[in-house]
Amino acid sequence: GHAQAAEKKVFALVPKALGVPFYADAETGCEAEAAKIGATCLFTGPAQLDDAAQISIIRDLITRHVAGISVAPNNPDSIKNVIAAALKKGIPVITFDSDSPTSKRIAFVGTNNESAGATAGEEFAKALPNGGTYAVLTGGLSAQNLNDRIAGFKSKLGPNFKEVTGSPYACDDDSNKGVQVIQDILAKNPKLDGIFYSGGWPMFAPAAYAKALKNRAADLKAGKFVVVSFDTLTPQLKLLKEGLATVLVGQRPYAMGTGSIDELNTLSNGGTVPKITDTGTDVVTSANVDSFLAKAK
Amino acid sequence: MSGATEDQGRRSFVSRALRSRETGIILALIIMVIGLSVFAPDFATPDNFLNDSRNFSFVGIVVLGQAMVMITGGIDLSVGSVWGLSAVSSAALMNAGMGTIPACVLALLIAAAFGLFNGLCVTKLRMPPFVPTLATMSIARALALVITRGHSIDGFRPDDSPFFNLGGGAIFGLPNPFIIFVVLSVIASLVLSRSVYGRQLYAVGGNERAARLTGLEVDRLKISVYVISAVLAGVAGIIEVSYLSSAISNQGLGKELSVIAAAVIGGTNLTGGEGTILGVFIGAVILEVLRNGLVLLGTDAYWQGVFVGSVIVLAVFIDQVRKGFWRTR
Amino acid sequence: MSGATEDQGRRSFVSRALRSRETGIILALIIMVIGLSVFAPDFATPDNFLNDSRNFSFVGIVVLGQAMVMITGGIDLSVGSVWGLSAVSSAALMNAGMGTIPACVLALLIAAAFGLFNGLCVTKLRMPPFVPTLATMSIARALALVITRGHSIDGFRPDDSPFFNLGGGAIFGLPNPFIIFVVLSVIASLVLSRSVYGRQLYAVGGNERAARLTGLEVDRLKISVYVISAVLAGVAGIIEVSYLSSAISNQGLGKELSVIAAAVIGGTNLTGGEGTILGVFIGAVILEVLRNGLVLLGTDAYWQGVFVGSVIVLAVFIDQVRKGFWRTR
Amino acid sequence: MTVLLSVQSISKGFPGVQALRDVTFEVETGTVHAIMGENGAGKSTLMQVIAGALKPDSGRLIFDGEPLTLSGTRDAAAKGISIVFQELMLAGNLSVAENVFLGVEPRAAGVLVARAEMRTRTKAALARMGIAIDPDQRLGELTIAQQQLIEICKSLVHDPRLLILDEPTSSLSEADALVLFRVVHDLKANGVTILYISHRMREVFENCDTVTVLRDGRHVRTVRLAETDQDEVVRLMVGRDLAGVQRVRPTGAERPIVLSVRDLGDDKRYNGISFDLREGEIVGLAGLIGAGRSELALGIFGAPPPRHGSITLDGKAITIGKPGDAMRMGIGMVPEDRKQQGLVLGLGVGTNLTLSAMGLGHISSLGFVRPGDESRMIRGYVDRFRIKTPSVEQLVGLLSGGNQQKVVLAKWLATKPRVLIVDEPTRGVDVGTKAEIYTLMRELAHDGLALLVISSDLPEVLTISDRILVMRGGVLAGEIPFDEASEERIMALAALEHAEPGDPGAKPPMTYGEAEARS
Ligand SMILES: Nc1ncnc2c1ncn2[C@@H]1O[C@H](COP(=O)(O)OP(=O)(O)OP(=O)(O)O)[C@@H](O)[C@H]1O
Ligand SMILES: Nc1ncnc2c1ncn2[C@@H]1O[C@H](COP(=O)(O)OP(=O)(O)OP(=O)(O)O)[C@@H](O)[C@H]1O
Ligand SMILES: [Mg+2]
Ligand SMILES: [Mg+2]
Repeated sequence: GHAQAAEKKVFALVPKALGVPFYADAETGCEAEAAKIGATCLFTGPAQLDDAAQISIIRDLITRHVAGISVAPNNPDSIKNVIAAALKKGIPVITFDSDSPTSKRIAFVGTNNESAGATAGEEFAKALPNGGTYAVLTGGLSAQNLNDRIAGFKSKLGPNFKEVTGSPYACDDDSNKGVQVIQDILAKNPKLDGIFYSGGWPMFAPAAYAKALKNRAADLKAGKFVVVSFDTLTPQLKLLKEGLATVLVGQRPYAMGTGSIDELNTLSNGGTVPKITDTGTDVVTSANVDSFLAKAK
Repeated sequence: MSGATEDQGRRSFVSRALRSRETGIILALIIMVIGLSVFAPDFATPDNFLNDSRNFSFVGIVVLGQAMVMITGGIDLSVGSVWGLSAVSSAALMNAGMGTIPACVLALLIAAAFGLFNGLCVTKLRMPPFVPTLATMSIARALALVITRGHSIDGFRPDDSPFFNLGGGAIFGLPNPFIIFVVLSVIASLVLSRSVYGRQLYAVGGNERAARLTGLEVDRLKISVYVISAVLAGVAGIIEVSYLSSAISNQGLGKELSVIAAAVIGGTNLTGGEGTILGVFIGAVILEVLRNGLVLLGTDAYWQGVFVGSVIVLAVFIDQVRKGFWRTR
Repeated sequence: MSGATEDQGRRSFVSRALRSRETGIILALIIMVIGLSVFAPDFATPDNFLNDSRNFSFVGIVVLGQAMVMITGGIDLSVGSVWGLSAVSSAALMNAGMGTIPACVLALLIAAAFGLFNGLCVTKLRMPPFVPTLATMSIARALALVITRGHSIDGFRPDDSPFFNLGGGAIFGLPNPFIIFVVLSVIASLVLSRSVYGRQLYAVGGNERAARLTGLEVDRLKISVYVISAVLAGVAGIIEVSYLSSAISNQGLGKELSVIAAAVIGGTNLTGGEGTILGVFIGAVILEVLRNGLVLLGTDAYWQGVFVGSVIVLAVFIDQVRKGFWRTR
Repeated sequence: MTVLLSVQSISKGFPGVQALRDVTFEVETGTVHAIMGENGAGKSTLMQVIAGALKPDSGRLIFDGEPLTLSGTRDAAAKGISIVFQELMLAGNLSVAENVFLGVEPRAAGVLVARAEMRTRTKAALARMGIAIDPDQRLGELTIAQQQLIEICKSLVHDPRLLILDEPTSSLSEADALVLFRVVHDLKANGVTILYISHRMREVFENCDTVTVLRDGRHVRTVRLAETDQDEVVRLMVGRDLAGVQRVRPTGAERPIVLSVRDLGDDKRYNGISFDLREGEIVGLAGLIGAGRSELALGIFGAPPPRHGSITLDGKAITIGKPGDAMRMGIGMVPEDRKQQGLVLGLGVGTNLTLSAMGLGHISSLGFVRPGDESRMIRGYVDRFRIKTPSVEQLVGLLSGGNQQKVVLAKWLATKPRVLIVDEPTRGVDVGTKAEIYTLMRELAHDGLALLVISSDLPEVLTISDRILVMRGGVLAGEIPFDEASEERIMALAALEHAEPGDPGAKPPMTYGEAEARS
């Protein structure tokens, strides 16, 4: 309420959906930073990837007169109206993780998914200089951020790369199903040259993942088979170290959380912030994996 | 449901109200509203109520059809997916250059086709309603994906197109979706309580065999409710597209559960023959007020599912208590 | 279901097999397997079969409990969420330093508590099973979120812990989850077809009032199936954690629909009194073979939902045809 | 004679209804003790109290000299009291043997069902009753009559000392009832005491020793049947003298034929059926259970339509594909099972009453009900049929059987039919209401309605019919004109060569005379 707002500012961080580890990291960053500046981080979002539900929540936050909102829009277009509505009420709105460039949002904090995807694509093309066949594993076929990553990824692949039929394969953000799909992909395409995961799901199940790749593990270690995955969570780092992935490309959700709070705080105090803040991308290979593992501990 | 009898058994208003099916949940709603007004100062503001009224309208419109299906003893799991499919197909058609009205009509016809399929499976092939509607739930969602191939569809109409008024506009300050919901509710309520068709639906749900032997066209009645349910899901999808000014394949995802929850909270019986529009209307409102209230109260987002679940059980419990279930054992 | 009669009406094996409930879907499965072996050369390989056998085991274990619930005329929507909750809580408990066995037992007890709640609501409060299980579906998922706060839990056991054998290991080359599934299926099948308890479940589903007045402990029987269903969902969750060596709050998300689909494909009747373990076993296998087959055939990912939906309708249709539904109208 | 059961001041109330008030009487050992009373008099409630299915509000039971407190039906069965409820209490999805032993399954290894033992014991029990049914057969595949016998068999498994039979014959034809009485007398000879409820006066006088009459939940009198007569029992039940319904000779004037049926058949249950129905005529259709009468009636009504034959209405050939067609052409049908087929129990009296008329547009315009016309129609029929209900909104399921039957009749008359087929019009209906229904049907015929009345109750067919058709094994066995009608004639036609080989539960062949001689 109003009274609270006078004492302690409430900044809202609205993810695309609850229960996604990526946003959980952003929440951690948000809370740490909020504690530092004496504000409150209100982390709330739709239970499922649902743009209408996300809009409803933002409207509720406007009603609550929060001091600022940072949102990862499920849909860059449908979010426009509610962003405008918030600004009209004097509530600063910025976007994080995924942007809505045509909206009136004041700033964006994060790595653009498409450009992060492009980074992954570059790494993939680098690892397979002669091109080859590849498959894409994704979470949900309709998730905009994942589709952006895939689009960015493909934009860096030359004409000598060929996507197998049936790709992209969806695993519904389910690790178990992700492993199953990898088994199926490899059974169908034993000569496959590489796989791109638009998120780290199969690697969150390290033991099962290792088993699924057992026929190609040697090729993988020899560089004849390439795996590029999004995210840089600890189990993934360990797998990379064991040679079960070639490159990991990670965004920095924690930095997105801290950055969101900082910018909202500045804005609510009448300051200005840069239009776009790049939180950067981590590219992990066997060369630098140890330093990341050390940080993760 | 039954006609008034002037001459006998004229009960006092109070006792009639207490006897009514909806008392329990209206009471639950009132308690919620009072509680929220006290603990969340922003709750009882005109702006917030207007927001709420728009938000519950989407699920509300769909719940009207679901209630009719449930009254005949069925269930329609496909509403969420049909909602998504008609959202996506209307946008895609407009995107392809079709006029607003033809595009929407075509999208609704597609929805109706799904309803027809469900109805035919339930009647002619005598499948339990769970089966075909579970299948069309999967099929319609997949088709929405096929149409969009995962991308969102936008920019299909100029920004000032009157189409966007349907979901985004307001009349006399009331959001259009809400007005549409209320109008549809009034019509549905009249149809269910006053029309021959509505009465026959209750009979089908109450005792299908007797209804058949009473000369009712049971199959046709059942097919009709699945079509109505699908079309209303389609209407919700199109209004949502207009509101969001963009369409994405996972619109309406999982909404079948909200819709069924609203119907159940509203006192609709899953075994058929019981349910009123007033009830499901309140059911839809309760779900939204709850969601809205939890955010306004600043409840931990992760805990919200616990409250939603508890309210579902509680609302039904209050209803059971009103019916005096414990006495008739 | 009926035992052999030695003295009279000894039917030939063929006619008996044709009469059996499962013929329709076994046929459907055989057609699928043959079709896939021809069109997807990688399908009929030992490796692929072993993979499949692990994959369908998770849903399969849960479907055993769901079948028992359905036989009594109920439905359990909460299995997917309970699956997730027990996955997450077992991992969290181990992470907190608890021993493997106490942690798993405690997680299963939590699952059982949810089943008990469902059962009590259905029996003592006489709610339609949809209501409490829809509520616990929401509550258990929320609690899983609360426990993890969205993060994944891993590193809770040293990599060489025997715990990981449960889901990841194999005996005689057969994956452990499959072995567990088969063993549980055999037990469930014996219980349902041979034990007093099992036969009484069928009686409850066939005519609850009769069962009650014949002195069966109907409430206790019903509560027990909800508990069993929840515990089996918990078992699936724990085995999955062992297999994945990590836990995340959305494990088992939406699995209730796969589980119900498998049960329905397997010929379990949603109105109670009918269903066999052999049937639901095949139902679970069909769903996985379908998923696996579509990938191996290189089907466009966007279209897969269409095939899954069609197969559900088709499998039930074949079953209806076998039962000769058109004759008894 | 010693007293087996003493009922002392039992009272039991339901919300809004006091079903039993201070009921006191005694049952002697080794007798067949009838309980009679109008619909809703409290007979079933009393029986359920005695069998432990309901707890009395006050009063007590003395069984065999000991005060009896029951925790449930299982407890009662253990103490020697078994009950066959008014409705069938069987699970159609289980086998015969499983139903018989439900709740008391013989066990192997403590938890498993000893199936072989169960099968042999079931077979023995069935054989003792003289019925040959495969214990492994699915119960749902049996006829109602066979299920009724299974129900009794189930109650005998406990070796009861007191067996309660609540209207066991209401869905049985006379011949099937005779099988049941044979069992009853066997049991009596073995020292079992039987409490027997029926609305069929003659049955009670032929088979019982004592009768207890209840009225409005009160005990009226317990009297030895040898010391009373039918009129007095009726008086005790109804509380006044009841004018018996007399046979009325048809006028003999040749009225025009309304419905004419030629060579109707469905290849299974009935074949080659031809008859005419004239305006203002009541034609009885008699036969044993399973003779195919109900199937024929449903066939004429289009549910499902017959495979062969033709139907002519008012001289015009018609095709009826579904009940809706029949309804629109002026044919109505009151089905035999009012709860399953006739009424929507969860809806109100008024709503049920107008349900079929509504479909014809009698009380609606543009698809919407005209509330004034509707309540006028409801009131009209409630008054004319003297339907006893607290309000027209009362759920029809809460009415007594007789009043429910009247609602179904009224529902069909509201469609203003030319032809009305009535299947078992008085099943489970008390004597007073029975008389009212007969009078009603007479009035309707007088007004020109053509009625086909199917009944398994011989006195009923005789009383009501202008002429009688008799079916046997799916074909018309003959027609009996008014003057030649007698029970013997009917049974002679109906029971000849009764058992067909195809009938799954064919009972030992037994003609009416044979069975009577045995009883
Ligand atoms: N479970 C119940 N709840 C409410 N009222 C009941 C219940 N069971 C019976 N009654 C009422 O109690 C009264 C006595 O019913 P009961 O079934 O004992 O009558 P009956 O003599 O057996 O009638 P019938 O000849 O029709 O079987 C009736 O008015 C009936 O409506
Ligand atoms: N769907 C069915 N499946 C199997 N048997 C059936 C079916 N319908 C009817 N029957 C049996 O067919 C026979 C003829 O039934 P029908 O009801 O026409 O006889 P009925 O003379 O009217 O007897 P009732 O006095 O019971 O009404 C009976 O044995 C009945 O149980
Ligand atoms: Mg009775
Ligand atoms: Mg009959």
